[in-house]
Order: sequence, then C-alpha cells, then structure tokens
Amino acid sequence: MSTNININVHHVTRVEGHGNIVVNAKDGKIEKCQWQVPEAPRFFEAMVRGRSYQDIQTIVSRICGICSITHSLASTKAVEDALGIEVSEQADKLRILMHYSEQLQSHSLHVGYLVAPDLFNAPSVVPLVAKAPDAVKAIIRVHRVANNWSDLIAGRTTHPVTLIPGGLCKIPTEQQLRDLKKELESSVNVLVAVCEVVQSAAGNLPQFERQTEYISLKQTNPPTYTFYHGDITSNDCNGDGPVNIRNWQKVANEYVSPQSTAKWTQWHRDSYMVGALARFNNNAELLSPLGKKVADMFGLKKGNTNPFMNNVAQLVEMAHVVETSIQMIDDLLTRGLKSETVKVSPRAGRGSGCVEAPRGILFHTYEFDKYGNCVYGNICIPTNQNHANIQKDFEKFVPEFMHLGQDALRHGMEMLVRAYDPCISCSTHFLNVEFV
Amino acid sequence: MCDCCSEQKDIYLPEMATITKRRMLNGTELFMHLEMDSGKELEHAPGQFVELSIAGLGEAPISISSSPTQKGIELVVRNVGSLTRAIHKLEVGQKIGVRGPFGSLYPIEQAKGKDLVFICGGIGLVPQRSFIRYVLDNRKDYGKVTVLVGTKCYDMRLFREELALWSERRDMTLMETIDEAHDCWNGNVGVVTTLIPKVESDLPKSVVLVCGPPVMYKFVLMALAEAEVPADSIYVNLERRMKCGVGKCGHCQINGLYVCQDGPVFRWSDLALVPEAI
Amino acid sequence: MSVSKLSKEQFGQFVDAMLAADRKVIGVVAKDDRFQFDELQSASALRLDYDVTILPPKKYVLPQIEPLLQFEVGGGAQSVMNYEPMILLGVHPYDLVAIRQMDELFSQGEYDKHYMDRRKQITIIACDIARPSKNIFASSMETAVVSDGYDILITDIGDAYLLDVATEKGHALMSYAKALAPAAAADIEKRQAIQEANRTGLNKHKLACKPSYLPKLMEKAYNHPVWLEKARLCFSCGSCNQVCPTCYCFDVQDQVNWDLKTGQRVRCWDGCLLENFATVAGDHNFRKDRASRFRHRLYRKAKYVPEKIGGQIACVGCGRCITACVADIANPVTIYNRLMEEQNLG
Amino acid sequence: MTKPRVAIFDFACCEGCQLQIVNLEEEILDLINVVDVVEWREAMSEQSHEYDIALIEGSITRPEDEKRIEIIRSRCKILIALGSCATIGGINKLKNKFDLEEVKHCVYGKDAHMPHLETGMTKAVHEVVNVDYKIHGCPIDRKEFASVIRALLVGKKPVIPDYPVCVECKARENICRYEYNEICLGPIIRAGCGARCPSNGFRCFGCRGYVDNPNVEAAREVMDKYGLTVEDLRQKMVLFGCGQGPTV
Repeated sequence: MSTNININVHHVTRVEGHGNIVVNAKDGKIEKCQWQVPEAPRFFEAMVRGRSYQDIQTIVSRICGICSITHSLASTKAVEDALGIEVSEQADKLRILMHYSEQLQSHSLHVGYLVAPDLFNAPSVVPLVAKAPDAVKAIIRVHRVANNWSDLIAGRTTHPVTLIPGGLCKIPTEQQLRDLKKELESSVNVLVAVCEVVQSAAGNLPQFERQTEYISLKQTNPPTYTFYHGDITSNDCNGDGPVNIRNWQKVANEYVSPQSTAKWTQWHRDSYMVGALARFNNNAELLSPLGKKVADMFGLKKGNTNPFMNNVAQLVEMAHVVETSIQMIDDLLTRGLKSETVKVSPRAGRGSGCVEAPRGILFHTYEFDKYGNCVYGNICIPTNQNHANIQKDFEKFVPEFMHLGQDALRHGMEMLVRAYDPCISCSTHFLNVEFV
Repeated sequence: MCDCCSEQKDIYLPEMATITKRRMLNGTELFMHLEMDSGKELEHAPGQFVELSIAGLGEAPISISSSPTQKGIELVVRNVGSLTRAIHKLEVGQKIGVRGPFGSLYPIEQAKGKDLVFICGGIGLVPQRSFIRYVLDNRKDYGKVTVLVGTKCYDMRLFREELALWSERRDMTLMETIDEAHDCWNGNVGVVTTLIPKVESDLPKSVVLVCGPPVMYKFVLMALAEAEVPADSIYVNLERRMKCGVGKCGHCQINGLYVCQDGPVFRWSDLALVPEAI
Repeated sequence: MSVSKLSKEQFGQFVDAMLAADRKVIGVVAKDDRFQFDELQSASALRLDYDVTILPPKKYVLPQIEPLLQFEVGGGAQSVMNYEPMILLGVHPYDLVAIRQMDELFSQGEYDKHYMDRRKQITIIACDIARPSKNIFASSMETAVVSDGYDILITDIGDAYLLDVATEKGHALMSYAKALAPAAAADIEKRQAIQEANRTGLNKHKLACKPSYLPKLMEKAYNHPVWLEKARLCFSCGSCNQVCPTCYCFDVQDQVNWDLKTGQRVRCWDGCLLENFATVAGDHNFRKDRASRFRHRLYRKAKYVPEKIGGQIACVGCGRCITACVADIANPVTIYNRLMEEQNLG
Repeated sequence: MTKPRVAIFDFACCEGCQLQIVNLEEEILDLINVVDVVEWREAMSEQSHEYDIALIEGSITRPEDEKRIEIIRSRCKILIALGSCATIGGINKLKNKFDLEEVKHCVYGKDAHMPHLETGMTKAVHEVVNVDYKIHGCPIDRKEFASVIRALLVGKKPVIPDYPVCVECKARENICRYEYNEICLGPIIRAGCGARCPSNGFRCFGCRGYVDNPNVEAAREVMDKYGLTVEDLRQKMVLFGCGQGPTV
C-alpha cells in the first residue's frame, strides 16, 4: 500500500461554513497535516461598537444561522449582566425551553442530514430518500417538530425575535404550550426510531481514542444537565474550577493561528473539546431517563475519549431535551402563564453571558456607556475552541489510519471534522483542507 | 339579497378557446385567431376586450381586434411579461382561457351616417381595427372613413398587408406615418398628429376615434381641439391595469370611472372632468 | 319579528348552545388590550363590550386571501365555491353598513358569485355600541345606529340583552335560546335611550357637514393643496386601506403547487395607496404621486363609490384609519372639514 | 423534460438562509422532485460546474469572492440573491461604517496583518454581478422561497412585494409598535415576510431592505409625535440599511 498521501479537501462539505483539510505524506512520513479555516472574516466584535444595547441581539444573532438562538441568548444574558437586569422565573424557563428547541433543531440537522450520509455511505441525504424513506421521514419529522417549537417560542426558527433584555416580548398561550407538549410527547417514539437507525450503522464510526480536556457548563444548584446556567468546568479542573463565566477569557486563552481566520483556544492542555461529548463527560449522571437510555443503547459512558462519539452524545441530548421540556411545560402550565412587561434603563457597565451552543460552550462579553451604547464586544464561539483539538486529533488520526490508503483516510478525516459539528460560519466560515 | 341569482355563472371562470391561426406582426406583436371551444361566438362589439389567461401564469386584458361580423375573434398580444411570453409560445391547436367580452363599445349607432376619423398610435391600431373592419363590412351605414396610423419605427408597423389593401380601397382613406425615418420608407415621417391637418373630412362634423399609448392622447386631443372637433364627437380607448374586468377590483379606476366597465371606449366629453384620464 | 330578552347568563348559554351544535361562530375577543373578530371557542371569551376591532369583520366577508379557481397549469379551471355557514356575532352598526355596501357592490352589474355565495351563508348578529372607541365618528356619518340590514340586533341594557330578530335566518338561530322572554316596554325604552344616545354621542371627530353633502364638496376640491400637504408624510403603506371596512379592492394571482401541474387562482386584498396599485404592463404607473393616491382614497369614499351605490358615503366613521396611520394624516374628517372651511371662505 | 439544475453557493454569511431551504422539511422532497440540486456544499458532497439556476447566499467581502461570483454568474442562466447579505449586504455592511484596518485590529489585535484576514468593503451581490431575482430577508422566508422557485419553474415572474411591511402587519391584526412609542421600520421596509417580527411583539428592523420608494422623510418627521428622536431612528436604520438608499 502506498504511503504517499496527498489530501487536499478544499471546503469540506456537509458542514456549516468553510474549512479545508490538507495532508501530505511521503514514504510514510507526514510532512503536513492541517485543519485550515478560510472563512471570510465578518468582524462582529468591531461592528457592535456604537450600537444600542437593544440591538446587540439583532446583530450578533447573525453570527450563525444554525445556532442563532444560542447567540441571542448569550448576548442577551451579557447585556442583562452589564445593565443589571433581573429576569423573571417564567421568562427564564421559557428561554430555556427556547434554547432546548435549538438543541433539537441543530442536533437533528447535524446527525440526520450531515452525518447520516457518512454512516450509510451516501454523498448526501438525497440518495437516502430512496434507500431509507422511513428513516429520512422520521428525521424530517423530528426536525420539523424542533422548528415549530422554535417558531412558537422564539418567533422564528432562525434569528429569534421574542428575546429582549429583561425577558420576552411575546410569550405563547397556554393552549399553544399544551399543543407543543402533545407534539413533543408524540415525537418521543419517532426519536427512538431515529436512534435505532443510527445504532444500526454505528459500527461505521471509527474506533479512535485521544485523551483531551472537555469543557462545558456545570450547574450545581439545582444539579442540572445544563445548557444555560452554571459555571465553566472541565475534567482537568482540580483546584482551579469551576470558573465563573465572567472570567471566561481565563479559560479560552484565545490566539490567532496562521491556519485560520478563526481564533483558536487552549486551557490546561494544548487543546480542548467542547460540545455534546464534553457536556456528557462532565454531566452524564444528570441526564433524563430517556437520555440515559439512549446512551446505554450505544454503550456511551462518562469519560469517553472518542470524538466520533460526539454524534452519539448529540442523540442522547436530543432525547434529554425532549423529555425535560415536557416536564418544564407541565411546570409552566401549573403555575399559569402571566404576561409580563419589562422596563429597562441604560447604564454604563460590562457584562458576560455564557450558554451551551449545540456544538459547545459560547461566551459573549459587552461593555456599554451610560447611554447604553456598546463600546466593546468580545465573542468566543465553540467551533473556534474546537479547532486546535481537531488539529491535535488529525495529528494522531493520520498515522493511525494512514494504512487504509488515501481515500479512506480522507473520508475518515472529513468524518472527524463533521463529528465536531463545526459551525465555521460562526467564526467566519469553515475549513479548507489543502495538502501541499 | 335575493336567491334568484344563485344560478349565476362564475364571472372569474375562463372558458377555453383554441388557437386557430397565429403569426408575428413584428418583433413583439403576436396575432392570433381564436375559436371558443363551446362552438359559440363571443358576440362582442367593437371596442370591447377579453381577459386572456394561461392558468398558472395569470390573466391580462387584451383588446379584440376583429369585427363581430367575422367568425371567432382576433387578438394581438405584445410580449411584455411572463404571461404574454408564454402566450407567444403557444401554437395553433393549443388552448387558452378567455373571459369576456367586457367593456364599452365604439359608438356604432351614434356614428351612423357620419364621417369617421380613426387616429391610431402604435398598438392602438389593434382595437381600432375592430371598428374599422366593422365599418367596412357595413360600409353604407357610414360616411367618409379616414384612418391615420402612426408607428414609432418602420419595423414596428402592424397589419402591413391589411394596410396595403386599405390603401388601395376607394371607399376609405389611409394615411400612415412613422416617427423615425427609415431607408425602406417613402411615406410620411413624424408623429401621428402631423397627419391631422391632412384629413379631408369636415373634422368638426366627424366622429373621431383615438387610441394609442398614454403619451399620445394629450397631443392628439390638443390638435383636435385646435381643429374645433367638439369633445362629444371624440372617442378615446384607454388602457389601465385591470385585474377582474368586471368593475370590482378597483385597479382600472380613473377617478370615479371603471375603465373595464365604463370604458375602455369613452366619449371625450365624458372625460373632460376626469383629471386622471389622460 | 319581535324584540326578546335574555339575561346575560342566558345569552352566554345561547352562544354556547350554538357552539355545542357545531355552528361556526365568529365573535369579538380580546387581543392584548385591543379586540378582534375571531372564531369563538366559548361564550366566556366573547367581548360585546368592545370599542372597536383592529380589523373590521370584512375579513370574513371578503377574506384576505381567497381561492377563486383551481386549475391545471396551462389547462382548464374549475370554480372554488365551498362556503360554510357562519355566524358573525357582535358586528357594530357602522361595520354592518359597510357590509351592506359591499353586498351591493358585489351584486350590482356583474354578479360576483364567490362573494355572494359566501355572504348568503353568513348570519349577522349585530350589536349596539356599548363603548365608544377613541376615534369613532359614526354619529357624524349617520352609521351609529341601524334599523335594518341585520339578522339579529342585540343591545346591552345592563343586566340583560335585548334581541331584535329581523329575518328568517335570525329567527332560525333562536332555537338555541332558552328562556326567551318578550321584552317589556321598559326594556324597549332602555334600548331606545341607548340608541338615541349613540345616534349623536359617538363622535370623537365632528364632520362639519351632512355626509350627503360630501360628493358635492369633492367636486371643487380636486386641486386643493391639502392633498399635497398631507401626502408629503404618506408612507404609501396602505394601512388605511387594510383596516377600512369599506375598502374592497383586490389583486388576483396564480399560485402553482409543487407538482408544477396544478394550482389555484386567488384574490387577495390590495390597496389604492400602495405605490404600484395602478401600474400597467410596461411599468407605466397611472397614479405615481403619493398625493394622487392619497386623494383617490378620499374621493372614493366621498364621491366615486356613492355615485355607484345611490349616494351612501363609503366611510362609516369607524375611525380605524385614524388609529392605524403612523403619520397621522388619514383622518377623513380633518380633510373634509378643511375643505368645508375653505369653501365657505371662498 | 429535464429538470433544471440548481446550485447553491455561500459567501460571507451565517448560512441561515440555506438552513431555511432545509427547513422546508417535507417540502424539500417536493423540491428535489422538480429540480436537480447539483451543488450544495452545506448539505451534500457532490459538485458541478453545470447549472441553470444559482442561488447565492452571503455578501461579497474579498477580491477572491468577486472572482468566484463572476465565474458562477457566467455559468448560470438565472442568478438569485438569497437573503439580506446577498440582496442588500445585510448586517455585514455595518463594517463599512468603520475604517477596515481599524476593524481588523479591533478583532485580531497584533495579528491583524495576517494575509488570510484580508477583507474589503462589504458588497451586496448585485454590486458585483447582475442579479435576476432577489429573495429578501434575514433569513429568507421559506414559504416565499418556495413560491418564487415554483413560479420560476413554470416560467412566471415571481411576485416580490413592493409595498411596506405595514400591509402584512395590519392583515395580521397587530397593534402598531408606534402605539407603544417604539420605532418600527415597517413603513419603509419591503413586505413579504408576513410581518413576522411585529407579529411576535418585536419592531421591524429592516432585514428585507427598503421598498423601491421609501418615504424616509416621513419616517424622520413622525419621530416627534411618538416621543422619539431622529438619532433613535438612525440607530435602527443602520442595522440592515447601510448604503442602500436615502437615510436620515
């Protein structure tokens, strides 16, 4: 088998944004092995300056169409932190419900439309329509439920409009929540069916392990498998964690890599991983019963170090958010929905907001002048935090799988990139792989 | 509300017609002859229009160019949008939807015994032709017939063969002009108003029928006023955006008048106090 | 037919009985701190004490989007006419006048079977105004009280409703009412007092002339500077058209299904204030200036439509356009009064 | 009849408009019944240089992007700009208000000079190549997208509204944001979205761009009436409105 490898994937497909893979090896010796991010930079942190605190969410939501709800939540929390705004319990619950809808939206999109073709050896979901129509329809159904859910609570599936500093400018009616609950209950079986389909092909996920640091939110009061509240933690935290989200820069330690228009990050090691697998590894014991059941289906256990299992962790979370949301809707209905008005006055201050995007932990920080106009913005997105880890994975993956030949290696590397559910449009755009 | 009307037909439902002839008159104007699939005649009067439609592409008001004295109807469709582009692609034997006829008529009765002067600008010849042919088919009912035809440029001229025949007829006078000189053209050059002084009929006693693009009316009407043609012997044929064709949708309204019902043919004296008309 | 009486509780039972019998009832319900006509789920949601609804009930008489035909692309078509019976509950007198005008407009000349067939399926339970809205001027337009045109007219006399059943259609609904008692003379007097008060009292903007004078007023006003002055701030947003109970202009469009073989021809609300309302093929716009479109609406209300329907003014004084206009230029009374003033001066 | 070949490309954007195509859900099966999607990097691995219709998402921000869009234009018969970034430059144009060197420095600090961080003025697609149709919005409305595509497939000019959002907002019986003394750009912004934001209690912030003839002067003059200032209006108009026409 040839040990000369020349992989140059310019713009990996079936990912959000642009990324390249470049591998070059001669006589079994690796000369170059790179994950590159050539996305056109968009400069959000510069653009928010001078804008009113009311408009920050509208602007930064546009960082990413896939996790726009997450960006909206993180930025709104940051604005509220800066302006000292309290949010009611009802609004807090509705926001979490809104956030869960995006987890389901994004995970079902990723696992169903972007990853599944790899597992079933198809170039896209289109040929699968003929091959496995029921499975495709099941995933569409789950995706539709998630989108209707976002529509209801966020006002739109993408770029939410109901989220304002202090609360929500529109809340669903109790009848709408009851209808949503029914829809979620009826989609549990569909979701399990989707898991079974993926399980049938899970053997196609490469066996690959690499020890790394896993970073996510952790909420102890009450203990929750959290996406929204809590502090920053990692499996490497000993005396130095958890870290308050206002100090996120101490965790991310951003730097510019020549391979990337997006900034890279590191904490205790030279790279870390964020996302579903990181959350799972830090919080698995807090999953809902159905979430645990799905993890068991795949034999996924806390402390897993196979990045490909991030896809499975996403399925686990899909089950978790659906089941947890049904419970939350019951709580909301028991208390009864009240219409709330929020009054906000601008003041000078700096604040941070942190939530878990579907693809990992996300940080926003803003500073405002006394008129409520933004003077500083800093955003650190999950995919950027994963770039270095992808690079490190590549460096271990290539020697281990080089013997399979160039095509299989390239395919495996593309799958590895996809497993991270990268959202390069967030940073700017994704990955161009160039092997020189 | 009475119930006696419940058997009424749906005014928005087109009837199907078949294209029996088609040819291009110039680069953009398609001439078509249609026969209704019901086998019946539309029984229109000169001046009226139909709503022509291709299901899926929409509907447009189109003047009828033929005289009711002949079988079927003739239409001219200019290629200006996606519907008319699709109509241009239809071939003989294919179907098209027709609603109508709608609108007011030329003064067939009132003009009897009088001299007629038709002033046609560009595509304005199309509806005028309906009345011209009707008059020629009922020649003895009318006095002198003069037809003035102005076209922007040589290549745009419509009904060339027919105009050639008209020019040879002794029972009518045809005068033609084009706005822009052309190598193949020996006739008049200039806008259609330049022909008005050449009309031999006693203009103040004639019935004058005007149809052309929106910009033309102002100048023609000024010229006719100068020639002392009374406003109640001038008829204009107007174009507006029409959706329903039946006086409901409001699009074609000019002040208080509905072009689709009160028009398209108006007596100019009725429009004198209607500022939006011209 | 006669005037009967139902206690408020019995009236609620009457409404619930109609709903229980699967009758489709459109009633007035709260929308935040405003009101709207919507399909009623239970009598408890009904708000007959409303001031005015955001949109008039025309949305049920002439829906915003309505299929006219179903077709095969490039082929034949069939009429779509499947109209279910409906009860419009709580229509104020001014809105009733507007619906009656529309009935006339859609049946005169070419008979609009789509409109009329639907309309015939609708039973109107009108309701005397219990609370004036902030911009109502129905008294000025002589539309604050009606004596006919409804199937049933109800009046809130405090502890009970009086029901004036005027038609067979109305009478048929009374089978859902229990404990119906004839109204006593004192009740009738109460009703008269309410109606008399409404006749003159619903007048937040006072028109300086009789409405019947408006067509004449407009004859001399065409080139008045007021059109340009007001229209300078006009967004051409058509809000005044949308909320107007007497505006009925529509557009017709073809929609194609995903099979690309079938589709429907629909009509949808349009508005003469919108920039391209009068644009024809070839992009010539016959009413290009904001001022000419602005003027057209007021002429339509005060002159053009009245000429078509025997003199009735096509403005019923609901005041919705005044509320809806962001630029605050839509108030017809302000404009008519200004014309009156200057006419008197001159 | 062979199915028209459709390719979807993205430039500087959030990819939310492509997502709306996916969000057609079951209808996407209808879509692929009537067109051949031959290239769509976000959703499939296949690629092609031969296509009839190109859907372009995103703004043009770099010289290499200008070249790429010119090549796409030369290969397609119909080019459709998809979403605000493509139709009006979208939120990306906020950048044009700043000095570009300063912007790079603000985000990347001492590394701002690195060649892969090069950026130019943000342009809408029609500022670089000829655009046949625009599907507006941030993100696009999937129903509108579907109806535009269907219209084009039967050879009909799609109906893209040229009237303000107020038309649809009134139709949905929303209470006007101005009645709450809030700025809403609805009166000058192109409809077609079904007034989604005001229907959810949020002001229109103008993602679909101006109507052809916006009365910006009126927008300025009504501020006073609602206790607002022209500066407030300017703050809102700049978000999606940079450089697309008259301003205050």
